[in-house]
Parts: sequence; C-alpha cells; structure tokens
Amino acid sequence: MKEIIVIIGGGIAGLEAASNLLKLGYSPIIIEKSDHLGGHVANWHKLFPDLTPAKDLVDELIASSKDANIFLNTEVSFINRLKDSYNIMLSNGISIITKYILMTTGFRLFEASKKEEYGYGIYNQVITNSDLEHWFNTGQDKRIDESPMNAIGFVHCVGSRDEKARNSQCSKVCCITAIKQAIELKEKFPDAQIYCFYMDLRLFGKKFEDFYTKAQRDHGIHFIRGRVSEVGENIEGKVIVKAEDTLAGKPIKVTLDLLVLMSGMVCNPDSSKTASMMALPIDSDGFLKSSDNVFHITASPKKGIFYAGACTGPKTVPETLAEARSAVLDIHSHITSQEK
Amino acid sequence: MREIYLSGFNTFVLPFMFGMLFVLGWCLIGAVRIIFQLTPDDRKKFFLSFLNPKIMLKNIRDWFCDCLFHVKLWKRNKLLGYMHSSIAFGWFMLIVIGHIEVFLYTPQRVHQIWYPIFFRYFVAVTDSTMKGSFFFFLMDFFLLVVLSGIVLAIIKRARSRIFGMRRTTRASLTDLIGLYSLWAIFPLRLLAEGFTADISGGSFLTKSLNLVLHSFLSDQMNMLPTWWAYSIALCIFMCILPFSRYMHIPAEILLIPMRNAGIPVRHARKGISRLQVYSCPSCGVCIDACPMGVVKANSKDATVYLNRQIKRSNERRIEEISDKCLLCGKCTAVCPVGVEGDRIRIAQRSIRPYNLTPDYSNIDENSAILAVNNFVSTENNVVSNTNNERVLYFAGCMTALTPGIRKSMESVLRKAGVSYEMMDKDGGICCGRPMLMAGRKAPAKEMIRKNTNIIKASGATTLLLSCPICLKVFKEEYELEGIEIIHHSEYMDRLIAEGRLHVESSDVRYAYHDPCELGRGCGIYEQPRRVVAAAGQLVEGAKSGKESICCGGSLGSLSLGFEQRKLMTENAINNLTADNPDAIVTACPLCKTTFGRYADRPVVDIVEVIDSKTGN
Amino acid sequence: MIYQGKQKIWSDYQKEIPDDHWYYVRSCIRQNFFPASEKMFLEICRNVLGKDFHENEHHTTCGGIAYHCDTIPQETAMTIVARQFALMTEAGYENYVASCITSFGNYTEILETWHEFPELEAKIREMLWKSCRKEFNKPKYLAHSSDLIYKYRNEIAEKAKFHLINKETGEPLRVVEHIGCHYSKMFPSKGVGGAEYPYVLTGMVEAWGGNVIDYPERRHCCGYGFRQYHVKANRGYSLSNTHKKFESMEPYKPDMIITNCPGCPYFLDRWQYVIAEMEGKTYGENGCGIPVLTYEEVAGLVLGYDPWDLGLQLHQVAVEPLLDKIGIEYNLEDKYKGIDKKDLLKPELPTSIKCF
Amino acid sequence: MNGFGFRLSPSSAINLDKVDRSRFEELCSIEPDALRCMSCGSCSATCPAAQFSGMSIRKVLLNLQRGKEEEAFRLMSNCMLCGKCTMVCPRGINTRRIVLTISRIYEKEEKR
Repeated sequence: MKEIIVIIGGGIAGLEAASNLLKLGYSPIIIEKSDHLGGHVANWHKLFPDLTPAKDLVDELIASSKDANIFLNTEVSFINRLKDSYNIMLSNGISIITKYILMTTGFRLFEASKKEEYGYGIYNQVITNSDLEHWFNTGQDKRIDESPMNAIGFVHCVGSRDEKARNSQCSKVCCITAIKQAIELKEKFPDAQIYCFYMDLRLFGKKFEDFYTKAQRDHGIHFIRGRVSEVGENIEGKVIVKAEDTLAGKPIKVTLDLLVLMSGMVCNPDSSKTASMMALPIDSDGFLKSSDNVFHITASPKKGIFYAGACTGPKTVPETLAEARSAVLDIHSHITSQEK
Repeated sequence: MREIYLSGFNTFVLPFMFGMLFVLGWCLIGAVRIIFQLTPDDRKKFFLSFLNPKIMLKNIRDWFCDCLFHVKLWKRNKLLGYMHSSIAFGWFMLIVIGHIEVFLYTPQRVHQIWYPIFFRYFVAVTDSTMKGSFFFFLMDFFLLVVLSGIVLAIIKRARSRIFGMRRTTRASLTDLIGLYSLWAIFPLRLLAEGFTADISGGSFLTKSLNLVLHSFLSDQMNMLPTWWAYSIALCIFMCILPFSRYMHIPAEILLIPMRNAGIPVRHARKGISRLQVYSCPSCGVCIDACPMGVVKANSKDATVYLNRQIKRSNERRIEEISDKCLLCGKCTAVCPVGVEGDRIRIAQRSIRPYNLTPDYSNIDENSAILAVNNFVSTENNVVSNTNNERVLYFAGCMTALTPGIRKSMESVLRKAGVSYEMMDKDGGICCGRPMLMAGRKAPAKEMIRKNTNIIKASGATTLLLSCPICLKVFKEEYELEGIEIIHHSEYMDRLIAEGRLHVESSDVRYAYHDPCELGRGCGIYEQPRRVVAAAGQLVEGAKSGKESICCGGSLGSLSLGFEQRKLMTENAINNLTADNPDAIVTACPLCKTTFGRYADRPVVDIVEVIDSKTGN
Repeated sequence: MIYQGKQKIWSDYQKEIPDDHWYYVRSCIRQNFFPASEKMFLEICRNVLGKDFHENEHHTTCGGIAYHCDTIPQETAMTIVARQFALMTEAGYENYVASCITSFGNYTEILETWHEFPELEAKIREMLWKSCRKEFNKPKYLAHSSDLIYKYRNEIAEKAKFHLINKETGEPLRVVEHIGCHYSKMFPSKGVGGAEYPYVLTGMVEAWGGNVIDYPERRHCCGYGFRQYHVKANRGYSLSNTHKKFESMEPYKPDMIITNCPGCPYFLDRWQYVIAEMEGKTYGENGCGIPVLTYEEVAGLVLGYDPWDLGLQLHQVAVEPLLDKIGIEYNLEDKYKGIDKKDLLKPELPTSIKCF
Repeated sequence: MNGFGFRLSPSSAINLDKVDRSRFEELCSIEPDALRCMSCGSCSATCPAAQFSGMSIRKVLLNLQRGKEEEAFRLMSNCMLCGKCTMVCPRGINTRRIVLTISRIYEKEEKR
C-alpha cells in the first residue's frame, strides 16, 4: 500500500515535495488554505537573479505534482496523536490518518502598516514589495502613476532586523529583491532616480553581487546607507523621505513619486497554530524549531513530522526547493528503514 | 663630354624646382621656429654644442649611422635595416655622385641646382674613358641599390613579418601619396636615363635598358615625357613631404644635434618634442613594442599614432593616447630616431589644466624628521661597518602594500650588519613620481621638498629604495648632494660583492623581470641579474633587458582600468615563463603585486629571494 | 493621504480616560505664557461640563525642565513626582491630570520605570518618607489635560457657539495641529492616536468643524528643545527648527495652529516675530503671522468666550484675522484692557509683522 | 535687522531633490566604475595623504553624489596621485583616473 504523506501548505516547498514523493511512489496530500497553489511565489513576477518568470516555476511545479491529492481552501482543524500516526481533521470535514506530516507552511510578509512612520496605508505613494510584484504582473495599482516618475525609493529591512517590530532576524531575500525591483522599475522609468535605503546589503547568494554591481554601474541606482526615519507627504501628494546618510554622517531627505517598502518575512501565524496542535516547538526567531539547525534542518523533534521551506526561517526559492527535496529524502529513508 | 643643350634648361625641371624650393623653404622656416621655441637656456646650450668637438663628432657619426645607415634597424632586423639604408644611403649617394659629376664635368653649372638631378639629360659623357665608365657604373649601381630597397619596401607592405614586424603602421593618405611617389621616382629615373643612355651614355643598368627599349620603342620623342614624369614624381614627393611621414628625413637632421646637445622635452608641442614628432618615420617599431598592443584596439595608441595625431592637432585623440600610456618607456628605447614617447606624453598631460589646487601644508614632515633622526646599528655587527655608512631606507607607498619586501629588506640589512633607519615606518610622503607621471610638476615639487628635508635631516649617507618608481624620481628630481641613491638590487649586489652577505646558491630557476623604471628608467640591468644568479639559476624571458615587457600595473597610465590591464599582465607573464622558470623574480613592489594576481607560479621580489637564501 | 488608514491607526491607539474626578496639576510656565488657558480648562470642566477637578496649592514643579536640562538626576525627579502623587493620595483622588506635556511625559516615564524596576519605586518611597514623611499611591489613571478636552470634545461641540469654519466661504478652517514631543513620542501607547499620527488635537479640530493639515514636518519639534533655547548660543538652532516647520507648512496656507504643550505655542508664536525681524518673512495673510492657540483657548473660542478674556492679547501673532474668519466679534478697543477694564497699556507694535 | 545675538543656522541636511548631478553623470560617462563604490574604505585606509588630511576617495565620490562639491575638492587637494587606492580597491575602480577626470570636468565648468 502506498504510504500517505500529508503536506500542509501548497507553496513551492509543498509542491516540490509532492512532486518528488510522487516520483518515489508515495501518495502525497496537499492541504492549502488559500484558493491557489504556489503560495507567495505565485504572486511574484520575476525571480532574481536571472529574472526567471515566477509563473513558469509555479506552473511547472503544479504540473509535476498534479497527481497528488490537493485540497484547496482547506485548513487543518485539529490534529490528534494516535499511537504511531496522526489523525488530521480538515475544515472541509475530511479526516486523514497518516504517519508522516510535512510542514511547508511558509512565511507571512511583515505587515508594513505596523511601521507607522513609513505611512503604508496612509500615504498614496507608499507600496510594498508584494504590491509592486502584483503591479508588475497585472499593471493595476491605483497608487502607481504610469506617467514618468522623477524619483523612486526603496526601504530595505521593513520589519526585519527590527526588535521593535518584534522581528530581529534578517529576511535574507529583501536586499536582492529590492535590487531586482529597482532594476525593473529603472527599466520602466529610465529617467527616474532610484534610491535604495539600506542598513547592510546582504548579498550572499549566487550572482547576487554581480546583480548589485550591475544595479550600481549600469542602472545608476543609488544606494544610501541609512534607515528611513520617517515619511511625510508634501502638498503635491509626493512622499518625502528622511534618513541619515550614515556614510556621509549627514541627514538626508528626498521627495519621491513612489516608495517601496521591502516587507520582511515573519513566521506565518497559521504555521504556529498548526504547530501548536502537534506541540511542535517554536524557535527564538518565531519560526518553527528544527531538531538541529545545522544537521537536521528538515526534521522536527517529533517523530514523523518534517519541515521544508520558510516555515523554519527566511529562505530563497532555490533553498526552499532544495529543502523540499531534502525533506522528501528524509521521509523516504525513514519509511524504508521502518519497512526493514 | 659635351653639353647637349646650351641653355642647360628644359621646362621639365620646373616641377622639380618648385618642389625643391617648397621643401627647402618649409624646412628652413620650421627649423627656425623650433629653435626659437626652445627656452633661451636650451637655445644657448644648443648653439654652444656645435663648438664642442666631441658632440660634433657624435653628430656626424649619428647623421651617418642613423640617417643613412639606419644602424638601429640593422640591429633589429637585417632585412629591415637593408631596406631602409639602401633607399636612404643609395639615394644620398646618387645625389652626392651627381654633384661630383657636375663639379667635374660642368663646373659652370654648379649654381643650377637641377643640373645634378637631371645630369644625364643635359650632358653626354663618353663611357669609354675610365673616369666616365666609373661614374656611370657608380650611378647605376646606387640606382640598383635604391631599386632593390624599393622592391623590399613593396614586399614589406604585403608581408611585414619577414621584416620582423608583426604589425605595421596604418598609412595615412599623405603617407600613401608620398610612398607611391617615392616608389615612382627611381623606376622613372631608370626609365628616363634608359631612354637617354644611347645619347648621354650609361652603364650596365641604363645601357641594357636602353637596348631593350629601343627594340620596341624607337622614337626618341619618348625621352622627354619620361624626364617630365621623373621630375613630377620628385615634385609630388617633395610637396607632400612636409605633410607625410617623409618629413622625418629633414627633421632628423636637426634632431640629432639637438638630442646630442642634451635638450630635454619641456613642452608637448614645442621645441624638441615637435621636432621629435616630425622625426617620426612611422616605421611602426613602437607598435609591436607597446605592451598595451596585446589588446588589438590599443595598437592605435602607440607613439607613432600619437605623433600623427599631434601633427593633425586631433586634441581628443592626443589626450586619449597620452592618458592611456603605461609610460613603460619601451617605445623610446626601441625608437630608431629617438622619439621620447613617454616624455612627450607626460609633457602633454602637464598642458592640461588641473583644477584641483593641491595643498600639502597639513603634511607634517617634522615628526618624520624626528623619527629618522636616531640611527641605530643593528645587533648583528659581524661585518664591521668600515666606511661609517648610514643607510636610510625608504620603502615607498607600493612597498607598504607588499610588507614581505620591507620585512626581507630589513632582515637582509640586519644580516649584513648595516646601520639603517626606516624613513617611512609609519607611512611616508609620496616620492612625487606618480604626480610627475600625471604631468603635475608643481605639486610633485612640493612633495620632493618635504622628503628632501626629511632625508637631509636624517644625516644619512645612503638612501636605499625598494621601489624603482621612487628610485627614478629620487635620481632625477631630488637634489641630495653627498647622499647616494641606490636601489635594493644594486645595494645587495654590492653587499654580496663586498662579502658582507653570504648567499647560498640553489638550483631554483628564476626568471628575472626588468621593472620598467629600474631597467629602462634607470639603466639598471646587470646588478639584479648578478644578485639573482647568486641565489639560483637565472633564466631570461623571451624578451628582456631593454625590451622587457611592462607588467601592466604601471602607475603611468591614467585611464587604463583594472580589467583592461589583465591581458597585458598575462602577456608579460607568458613572456617571462617562456623558458618555464620555477619562479618569477622582480625588483618592484608594483610588478610583484600585479604579476601575483595572475601568475601560475610564485612571484617574489629579489630581496625576498636573497633573504631566504642567506643565513645569519 | 488615505484617511481610512489613519482612522485604523487611531482606533489602535485609544486610551482609557475616566470621565470625572481628576486631580489637576498646573504647568510651571504656561501661566506666564498664556495665563488664561489653565483657567479656561478648569472653567470648561467644572462650570460648563460640571465635572469634579481638584487642585492643591502645595503642588510644585514636576522637575521635568531640570531633568531634561540634565541638571538633576532622575531619582530626584522621581521623588518630586512621588510627592505630587502623595498630595493626590491625600486629597483622595486616583486620577491624575497634568496640564504640562513634559510633566505628562515625565510622569509616564517614571510610572513605566517603576513598573520595570519595582526596587526603584521602593527606594523612592523610602526617600519620600525620609524627606517629607509622606506616602503615596500611584495614580490609577494618568492623563494630559488635552486628553480630557479630547474626551469632552463632542460635548463641547454640542454647546458650541462658533465652529472652526470660515464664515465667508463656509469652508472648514485649515488647522495645523502640533503635539508636544513628550506627549507620545516616548510611549506611543500612552497618547491618543499614538506617536506617528496623534489624534488628540485632530479629534478636537474635527469635532469643532476644522480640517487638519498633514504637512511634511508635522512631526518636527517646535524648536524649544530645552537646552537649545535656554543656552543663548544655541538659540539660533532653536529658531532654525521652528523656521523649518513654518517653511514646511507655508504652502498649505494654514489659518491657525493648535497646540497642547506649554512651550510649543510660545515658541511657534514668538519665533514668528523673530523670523519676521531677521528674514522679513511672515507666514500668514497680509503680513500677519499664523495665529497659534492652545487647545483650551480654541475650546473657549468655540464656546463663545470673549477673546480678550481668553488672554489672546498676550499672543505675539495677531489673532484678529482668525476671529474674523470664524466670525467671532471682538472689540479692538478692549484688547489691552484687563479685568474690570483696567488698562494694561498697549505695547509697542512691531513693524516686521502685522499686529493690532 | 539682527539684534538678537543669534541667527538661523543653515541646515546640515542633504536635500537630494536639489542635487545637480550633471557633472557627476559626466564623470560616470567617462568612468562608470565610479558608481560601483561600496564605501568599503580600503582606499582611505591605505591613502598616505589620509593620515595628514582625512583625504578619502570614497568620501570624495560620496560628496560629489550628494552635491557637496566643495568638500570633495577640499579633500582632493591633498591627493598625491600615488595610486595606492587604485591598487587596493576590491572593485577595481580606477580611482586615480577619477581624480584626474574630476579635475577636468570641473575645470570646464569654470570656463563655462
């Protein structure tokens, strides 16, 4: 009999895991609370650093996992621990008994409006990274004026590395995303000056540094080291941004036509909720706690429960996919060792 | 002997006369202008040099060796040397012998300057006498020599590699006109004299041609058009001469005494530098010599093109070429006429306005003076310090980035029991050479003044340098009477020779790289080689010594970027590793850093080699 | 600007303010600057609205100015404050309302510090006992007096004789609200509306018919900055900050400025004269300045009190254009007359800024 | 009139709206690498003039980008053009050329 594996979360980690489990002959079940698969990536336009269309990735993942059982618009109502398996009750009334659960519950974008000083939801020209991707995809956002812009700003680390926002860790992908989006906007509005306000630039990944120097040299994007302190609005409805240019040691201000807030990744509250049903521990950063952060990042301390992707901390797309495959392999070796 | 035409004139001489007078006038005015552009001191020096028999003798030798025999080209490539000297010397002899003939046969025609040129047309000489046949033979012989040179020149246009040149100069339009008219002159002369040979006489070449011509062209009327063609070819050549590379012929005549008088390049467009520009024969030797040439696009930045652009006053290109140059000095070293490409470029850089007002008033040399004022003998005084030598060691800015060199130098000094003091222990003042390379004399002078104060206050007898860039400026621009200025390679050579340093030889094969500023810049080639040979097996690069290839890291270039230099460095490394040495040895911190970036084997400074090969 | 966005934030930062029975403490400096304001506060609360507000002549400074000027240590300031609380306790009150923003900030800071470090509170109790033989209860509710006017804003609006509406055009007046820095910047949750978009004055202005302007330097300090003003050498810096605010609000053509801090109205008012003298620049219409009023004065005007009884003649910037806009009648003859029509003597009027 | 004994103090803030970038852009058209500076400070750390004057090529570039040309010039007046900064720059920026190019661009400006 095919082993049933329940995957909680239909984002890219869940899909990639399902597709690999199918290849190994298992029968994965994906539980997704929203009405679509692909999670955050499905709403993204292009992926750094090669500007791969996000849609291509998600479509491919969906195609390769189409044989899995997929429940959309479904949440986990509760989970009971049986002797050596789990009974999962879903919001649609179905219950599943499984030995293996893979948590791919992902992350949630930090609510930019919590950083009140940046005026998200207050000033018309302030949007988030996610809003911008949405605009890239659909071309529809009342806040973005299609007429030529003079100046556009990006605020890095919105809700990341911010103890006051109760999120002290780095969200890892925002620096490179900001650079990607800055280049994309510069290509749409070649005459606009683009400013990136950063605290540190953390460009750790493959080709990220190239992307950064390209942004500087070929696109003339200005990088200003300093955290934006406050955002105001002038009489023309443009946003005025104040920061310190820490490299110059001087306060700096600039009037912008558009301000993009790089909302960071925080733990998905649904993820914590589901975790609490299984008494899974939460790490100090608010994300799910792996049994070991070096050696067993995909393993939970509970038997039969595995993690993949951003539920354990901010991750890039390739890291998430790799982790999903890794988790599948973990599950597979666990099952085969049980059979022996 | 008889004169064929009593008037001694024919209208066909008019084109020649026009060209001749034009070119003479042009050169005369040019020479006067150039002499007046010299500073009064230089002018005086120039005129006085003619009274100095030693210089005069040198002038005469150079006129013959450089202008006529092209000795430098012979040294480079026999075929190339023959090609140039055959045309120059052959033509010169044709003119000289032509004049001798006029003197001998028609002394009354001496004032008619066309007479020696068209002698065969106007005078018939019997070739049966010894005298007659001798001159006929000589004239035909030298014509043959010239013609052989022309044939080689035509071959060179198509296949320059035979002449040892990878790349040749791309000719300009005026150069081409000059070239074709030059090529035309001698065959036309042969044709004209061939037609006339049965009347005026001739020798093996002209007589034979005459017979051939008469076999199918019996009409005497063909004679006059050929003489016209010959005269017109001469006229075209002389008229185009000032605007083409052939200007080098008259220009070099003036350049030689001026150079021998020791007149320096002071202004990029005036005086001797203008003369040098006009003396450039566009031979293109500098194109292959240029280390930047490894990138094909840079071929256009060789000195020959700088000269051409200066003649054309193409300011944009002049600046571009001047700024790009690494100032390795190789083009100057190989130039057969002595165009100082590097100095002209520096002078050109100095013309340009520098909007920054350098201000070094906040540089405090007094603390540096205090720091160097306490000479201490090293503990290891095995070899007694006989001559009371006090060495002040100036490591230099670049050595600060290669601390291994400084450390080894101090170690060697201690081992040799030298009493020394560091001049820039806590960072020094730049020697001024990079500023001079950028063409900025005044701020460089300020740095020189401050460093001079420190050195003089130290009470040193010897100034020891690790960086050849510093060495050159200390030697050329500093006034440090009584203080010996020495590079560490020379100094170690001396320590070894004096037995103060005992080097253990090994069989490590070292390829020695001549740093531009040490070799071509200061003429130090042998001392470092002796030092390296003391420590291991000395291996030469494919090109070395005067023709060594710049590492590409030179501070001389103002515009070459990091990436653009990569190929030059790799090329220089390939040159050094032609004989597969174990390590590359250099004597310049900048070369070391630059090579170290791309080399596939260890790159060490000469002092590091010696330090590792000397015991206590 | 998205108004709904602000409303959402305002709804997040609401604070519990009891309706009645308050122990009131005055500011050190307000009575000198705008003497009718505190009187009007008690007048409105006690007589117009019939609330119980108690004050005690033995209360002193809270020590805030000295504390912010770094001339006394925090423990001294805490002991002074403890004595004030003791007076409140003795009077039988548990709701404490301060007239001064810096006092309010000071009290908030001290209460929060005691909350975090109870041992410090114990020490202060001991010091208070040693010095004055007094004991205290911490106030159950702490408010700034503007919080109360904010709370009563709708009752005041119901009784209003005038509204912040231009009588001629029928348009709402354009009002700049300026919140004292120590109100909520230190503890956003202790102020009505938080720190970024405080609602306390906006609520009053909206309730009384005006329109609040959101200009870029809205958050900026009035320029007082304690040490910046008190040290004469720094006074130019103080002035520059005020100047910056005026330059920023100028394009919006504000009709008035409403403030809730002792220092702010004073500096926003007086520096307008200094800027006019130095730069020859005035920010109001026809060579006048922008009238700067305290919230009590505005409440008094709305309720129909005589401008001169509200002490508006003590403002440097002439308030008459504002009164004209609202349609409040006044007698210019009586401007410099005090109680019982006693002649206060008309001051020499500046020429750089238009005054009456 | 100013009988107060104090006056308005100028703002130290950089207003990017008012920065004239034309000359800096001209510089970048000649030496685009000027934009690649990441303010690591290697150049200033190695600069022989820095210990005497605070000269820093990264600050020069920053000042030019922020419209503080006079400050940039004040710093550059200490430059000895030794080229050490060019050697240590991890991004291979031709700093020496930048100094020389700046001197030309601004010269032109004066002539205009």
